[in-house]
Amino acid sequence: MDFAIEDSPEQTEFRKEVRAFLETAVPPGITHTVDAANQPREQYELRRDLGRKLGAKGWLYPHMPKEYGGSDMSSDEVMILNDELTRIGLALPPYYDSGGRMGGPSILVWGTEEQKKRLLTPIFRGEVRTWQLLSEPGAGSDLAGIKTTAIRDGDHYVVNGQKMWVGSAHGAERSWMIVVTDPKGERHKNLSWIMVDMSLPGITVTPMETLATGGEGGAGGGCKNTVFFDNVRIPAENLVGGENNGWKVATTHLEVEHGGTGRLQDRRVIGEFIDYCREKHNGFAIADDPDAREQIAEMFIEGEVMRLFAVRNHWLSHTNQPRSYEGAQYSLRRKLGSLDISERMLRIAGPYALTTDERWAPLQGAIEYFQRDGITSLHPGATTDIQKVIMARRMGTGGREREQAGKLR
Amino acid sequence: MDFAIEDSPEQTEFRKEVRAFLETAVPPGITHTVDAANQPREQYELRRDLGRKLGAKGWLYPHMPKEYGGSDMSSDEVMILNDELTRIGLALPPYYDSGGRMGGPSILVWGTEEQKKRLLTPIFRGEVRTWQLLSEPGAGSDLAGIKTTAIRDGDHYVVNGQKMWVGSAHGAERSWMIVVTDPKGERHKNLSWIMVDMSLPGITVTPMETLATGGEGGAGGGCKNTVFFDNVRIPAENLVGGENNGWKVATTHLEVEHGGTGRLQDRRVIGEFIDYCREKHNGFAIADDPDAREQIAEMFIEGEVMRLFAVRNHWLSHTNQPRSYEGAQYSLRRKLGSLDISERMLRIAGPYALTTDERWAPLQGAIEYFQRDGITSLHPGATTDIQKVIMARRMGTGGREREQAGKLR
Amino acid sequence: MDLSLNETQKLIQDATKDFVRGACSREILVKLDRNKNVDVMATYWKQMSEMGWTGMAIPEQYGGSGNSLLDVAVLFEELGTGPVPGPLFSSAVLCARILLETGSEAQKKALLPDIASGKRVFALAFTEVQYGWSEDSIRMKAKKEGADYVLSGTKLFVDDAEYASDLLVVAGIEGGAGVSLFRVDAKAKGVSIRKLEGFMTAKSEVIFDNVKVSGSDLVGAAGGAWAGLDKGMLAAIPVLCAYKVGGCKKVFDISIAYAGERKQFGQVIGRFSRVQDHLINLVNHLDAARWTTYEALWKLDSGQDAASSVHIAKAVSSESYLNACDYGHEVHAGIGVVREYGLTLYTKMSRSLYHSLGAPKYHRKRLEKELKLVA
Amino acid sequence: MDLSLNETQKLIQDATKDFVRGACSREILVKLDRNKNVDVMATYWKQMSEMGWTGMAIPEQYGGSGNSLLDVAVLFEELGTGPVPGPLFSSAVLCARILLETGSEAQKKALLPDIASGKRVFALAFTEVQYGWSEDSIRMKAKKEGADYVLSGTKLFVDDAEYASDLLVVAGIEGGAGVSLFRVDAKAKGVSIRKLEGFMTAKSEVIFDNVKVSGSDLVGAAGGAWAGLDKGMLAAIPVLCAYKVGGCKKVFDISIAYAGERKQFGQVIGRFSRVQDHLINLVNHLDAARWTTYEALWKLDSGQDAASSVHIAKAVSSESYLNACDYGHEVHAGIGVVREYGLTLYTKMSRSLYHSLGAPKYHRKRLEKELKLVA
Repeated sequence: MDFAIEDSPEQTEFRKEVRAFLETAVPPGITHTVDAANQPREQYELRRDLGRKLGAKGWLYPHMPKEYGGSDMSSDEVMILNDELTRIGLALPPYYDSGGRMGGPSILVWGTEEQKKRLLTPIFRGEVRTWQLLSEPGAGSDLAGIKTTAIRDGDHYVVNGQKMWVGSAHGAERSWMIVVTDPKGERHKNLSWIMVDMSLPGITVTPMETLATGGEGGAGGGCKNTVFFDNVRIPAENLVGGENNGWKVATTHLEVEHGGTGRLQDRRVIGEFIDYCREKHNGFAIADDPDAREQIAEMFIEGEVMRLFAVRNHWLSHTNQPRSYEGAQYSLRRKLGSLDISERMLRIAGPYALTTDERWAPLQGAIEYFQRDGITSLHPGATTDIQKVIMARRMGTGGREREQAGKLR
Repeated sequence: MDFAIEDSPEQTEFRKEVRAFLETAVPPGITHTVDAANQPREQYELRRDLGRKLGAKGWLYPHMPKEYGGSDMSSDEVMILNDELTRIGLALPPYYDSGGRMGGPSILVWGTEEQKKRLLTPIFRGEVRTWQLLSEPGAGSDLAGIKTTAIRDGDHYVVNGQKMWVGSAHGAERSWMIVVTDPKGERHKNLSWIMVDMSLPGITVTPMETLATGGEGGAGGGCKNTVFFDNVRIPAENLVGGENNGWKVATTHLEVEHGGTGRLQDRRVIGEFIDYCREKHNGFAIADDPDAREQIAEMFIEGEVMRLFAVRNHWLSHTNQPRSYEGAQYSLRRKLGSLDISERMLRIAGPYALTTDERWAPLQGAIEYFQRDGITSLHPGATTDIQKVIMARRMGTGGREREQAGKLR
Repeated sequence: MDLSLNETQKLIQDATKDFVRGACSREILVKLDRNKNVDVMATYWKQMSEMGWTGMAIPEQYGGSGNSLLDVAVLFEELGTGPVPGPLFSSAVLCARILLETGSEAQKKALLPDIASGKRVFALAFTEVQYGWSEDSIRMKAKKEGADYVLSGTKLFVDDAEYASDLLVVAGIEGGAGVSLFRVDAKAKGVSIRKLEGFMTAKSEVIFDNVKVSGSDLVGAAGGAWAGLDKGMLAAIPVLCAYKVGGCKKVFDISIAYAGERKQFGQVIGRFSRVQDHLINLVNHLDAARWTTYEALWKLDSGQDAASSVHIAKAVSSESYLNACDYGHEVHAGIGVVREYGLTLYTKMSRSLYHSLGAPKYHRKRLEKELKLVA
Repeated sequence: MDLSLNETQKLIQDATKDFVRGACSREILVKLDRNKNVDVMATYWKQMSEMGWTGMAIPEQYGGSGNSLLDVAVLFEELGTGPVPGPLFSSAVLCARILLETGSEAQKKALLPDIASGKRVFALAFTEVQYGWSEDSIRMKAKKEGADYVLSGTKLFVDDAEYASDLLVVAGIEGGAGVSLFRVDAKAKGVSIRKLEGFMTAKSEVIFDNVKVSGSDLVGAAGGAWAGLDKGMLAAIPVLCAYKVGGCKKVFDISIAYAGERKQFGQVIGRFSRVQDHLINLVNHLDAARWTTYEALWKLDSGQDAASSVHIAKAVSSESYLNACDYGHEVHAGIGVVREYGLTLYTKMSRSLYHSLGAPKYHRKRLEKELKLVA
């Protein structure tokens, strides 16, 4: 057994290469806000700029196939790349790109060769940024209950309806979406998966005002939007996986969203908070209080369990091990564990945990943001209840066959 | 609002009367074992003796109607009686008598006048002790799924089948049971409720060996038994509530079992344990350790919440307030709260909590017994899951009407 | 034993329900929450005073109506369903009860009628940079200068100071032991009050820069205020707990209603066991907070030793409100975090009140003493 | 990164599985549990020694097979599925590792081969009446008499002492600081070992009444044993954790199986969300215990600073095993508490091991130090 992200000589070389590249590629001026929603436009643009450079090298989606803009990179190398980005406070991709991160793998499974080339390459190369358009006012956990229609009209589909909880600030060039292509069809057999150019006429994007701002991580994530479609005409060639076969594509897509791949370096805020508790601020250190210390230790342990679940999932998915309940288990833990950790921080730091005040807020308000984010993160990418539904099915409860997770690349 | 069990002048008089009565009525030699299952025969007989004396005075089931052997006593007076018994480590009734405590109220609702007189009076007067026979190997939570049959044959029913989880040690004179009277009938409409004389031929009682010993409290409770019926002939006049109407009787019965009435003075072990922690034993006091103290305070709080739920239910049921989810809520809390408290005791007292050793066990092994009892008590009188089912129904979740609890006297 | 409300209390409950339904609809409260420029005082204060709420916890001889704490708690439980913001608790309950316990007859006569009429609004400036609610958390020291005192230092996370006309400041006196209480004009020279922003309501930084306080504004004995201060806080705490109970109750009501309307997978979500379990957890927290709170109130009103019960009530209700909101969010998922919907008002309040007048940890430590686990 | 077992480990796993299936069927273990007169040693020890398990954690030069800790943990995870009782851990892992860290070359040569062959069975006599696992919980003092020592006092809740031929006794020396280690013959004059009854396995009271110990049986430096003792314990702990992981795993397997067979309301209970949620909680505890344990083992085997990980593994696995059993009981309801069924074997073991080698609280305090929260 080897938990190490330990570099072989080749990997040491690769790490050097990454570090050297990042030194020149990361645009000067990138700073970090604690509150992803408030990330200003110019910061977003700087990240996009870095994304394009990474994409040009095949490093934006490095584990994806070379032919579509990736690098066929091994999981150990991907980890090095991630590691080096984390070191400078960035992630891969360095901006919110749900359509690429989650839609990418599904299209890889379901797209035609032509579609993969045409649709995936610009995403993987960082040329376009994509959103995923799934939830609607009446369809959250029950995604198959969506109402937005896409009716064939010649070589186009005409789309009408409303999507919500669509990330993030500063817009996207394209979006993956799930639509009803057969309004009279049977449930699960009436849906299709399609890519839409967000500049098309008839699309209106309206920001939602929420407690926090997304909780999906990634720079530039944040505000959620409602997206309205009014007779939007989408070329039929953008439909992926066959008409009325959208549920199957969605299943692959949701596998990624439901935590199947494991995110390493999650929740940096835990370590930063512990550092903060250790240091003297305003004349005292939180960790001087023995009660606080015990709670910090408990909080740290919860963070470690979350991290280890992520490490395991990362290993499972990047080495093509059979997976079952582990993706949903990690999502569930991340959601409830983060809320729990945020509340422990409140108990440890007192009202300091609640303020954004310039003079008094720990970590420039990052703890306050985490208080809100812990709640807001409970629902995106499926609620805790849905994670449990998936876990139960995958574990084979009730005498069922143990269900395997959807195959991903 | 008044939480007091405070005596009015009349009540002070009554308390004196009770105390004076108990001074002469309680047979000398009553002692307490920490482990109800190990209560020796002679202790049980002493309690039965006291029960007969209480019954003769109408004080064994004091809130029951005078005409059937009770005293029509007000809830405040019942509380005084209970209080005085608790003071000497006894409860009302002073032995395990599930058929009286739970069956009694149901028969009061469903029995004919003749049946109430004939069946209830000897119970309420302490002349007979009764069990309840509900669960079967294939029917626990799903009581309606029982298989024991009672087939009419002239003026008798002939009973065949097997009941389990039947309390306690030292036998019972009679039992209430639920049986299938229409084996081909529709679910819930094929059952009847009947009283059986336990001395009838064809009845075999076999003790079960469990982790603890019942967890239903009351002196003499303890071991559970399996009861087998082999062509047992029961007079038809003992069927209560009408043939194939047993589910309705059961519903009333279960209302009591599911915590509807609130048990005061539950879990004396909490207070005794705290006393123990405060005192020096073997040269040190557990409460000297600040970590132990904090956990004791937390444990005490959990105990207080349990107690307050019981107080509320006692008030609701004894003043005929409308009740809905409260009975099941209390049962759920008592089950999970007791398990939680037992585990806190383990954390606080270390391995001391696990031993029955004469030299080292706290409270003569009562804590060790509670460790096992906390687990064993999870299932009797409906599992925690079933308590949640009842709560949800009663709270009116899912847009249902809020359901009221079954009417009891 | 009788756990029901009496007729007076039912009337108070109905009047408050009407007030909350009318003046404090969800729409208005959401607007107050989102718009930093709306003045809570202008919106409610006059009406609250006119309804006599500012005087309920004050005896008749000092211009109040001398209600029981339970009466006051019934009012606050309903206000908590809003949750209606503002300094009513800080001024008319907390500071009024502290003044009652600590003030001289002259001070009570001078100050309490003004609190009862709503003319003065008091806030308690207790907590400091090293946040805490025990006597030894007070590090600020006043300097005696002739018959006067001079206050310097920072009070932090002071609840409702932004609304205050008067501050009740807890501080030691240089060279002496114990803590003292000072009444300070909120507009006095050297006092600066700055509301702090964040996921909380009405907490301020209050800086005292050489603030001169007349000797006649020393409340209670120099260095000897703790006993009365603590007694006043212990009396007020369960009223604050009742406000939290009201919050839990409303979150429960909203959540039950939503679970009965929202459909997914062809049925209302309240039919799903997991959603039911969130509601069950929620009501369990609500009831735990409710009954621990009301037992403490009953003990206080009936003159019994209530300390243990008060500590339990505060420890339980702080955790319960936090958790009740969490379960409310589990039931609601997405819509629950949309500010317009209103659920987050309670979430914010539950966090904001968690530490006010002592976090659960503090009250459990006090309980340890009451249980004689420690000397 | 590779979280799979290697070929050796898979072989160990398979062999142990076979052993547990054969020699340690549920029926046999239930009989052992219920019948106080059955001798665990007679039942298993020979077989365990023959399979080389008594020597796995001991280097080759001392007669063992020098396996990695992970190899040993794989064995213990499978033994935990039994749960197979006996002193294998105490003797061949815990005491062996302590001797390795503290003993002189002569002592290691004299003792370790006997442990490896199964001839000697060691138990660690550490805890006393004021139960605890830190250095300062040791109050027992040896008296120096010439070249010898004399031991008097009580060790309490000593795991596996009833099976021991040799005791490793932790005590101070009168007039000196620190703790020392003494090897004491379990049958020596003045030693009395009494098994304690209750809801626990194999814990004894060990009384030393003027027991004479030769100076050559002082293990490590007088007063200087703590560092090596602690290092040995830290290495052994994750192996015990793996045993608990095995327990959690089996409780999960039994519970999943039961939920797939038991029918109520016309369907198997595993279809009910609430039963599923117990299983989900159970597997979450299992996996938390598993991965914290295996990371600690990996750090130890690869020579990294493993202290934090060991503390976390012990804290997590102790709680997890306790809770896993609770959820197992929730799934099983009645049948789960029938002794014959076997679930209670794990429940008892989970309680019994909760405090052994330090309860979660102790390890969290140690973790505080590792996190540099405290000096």
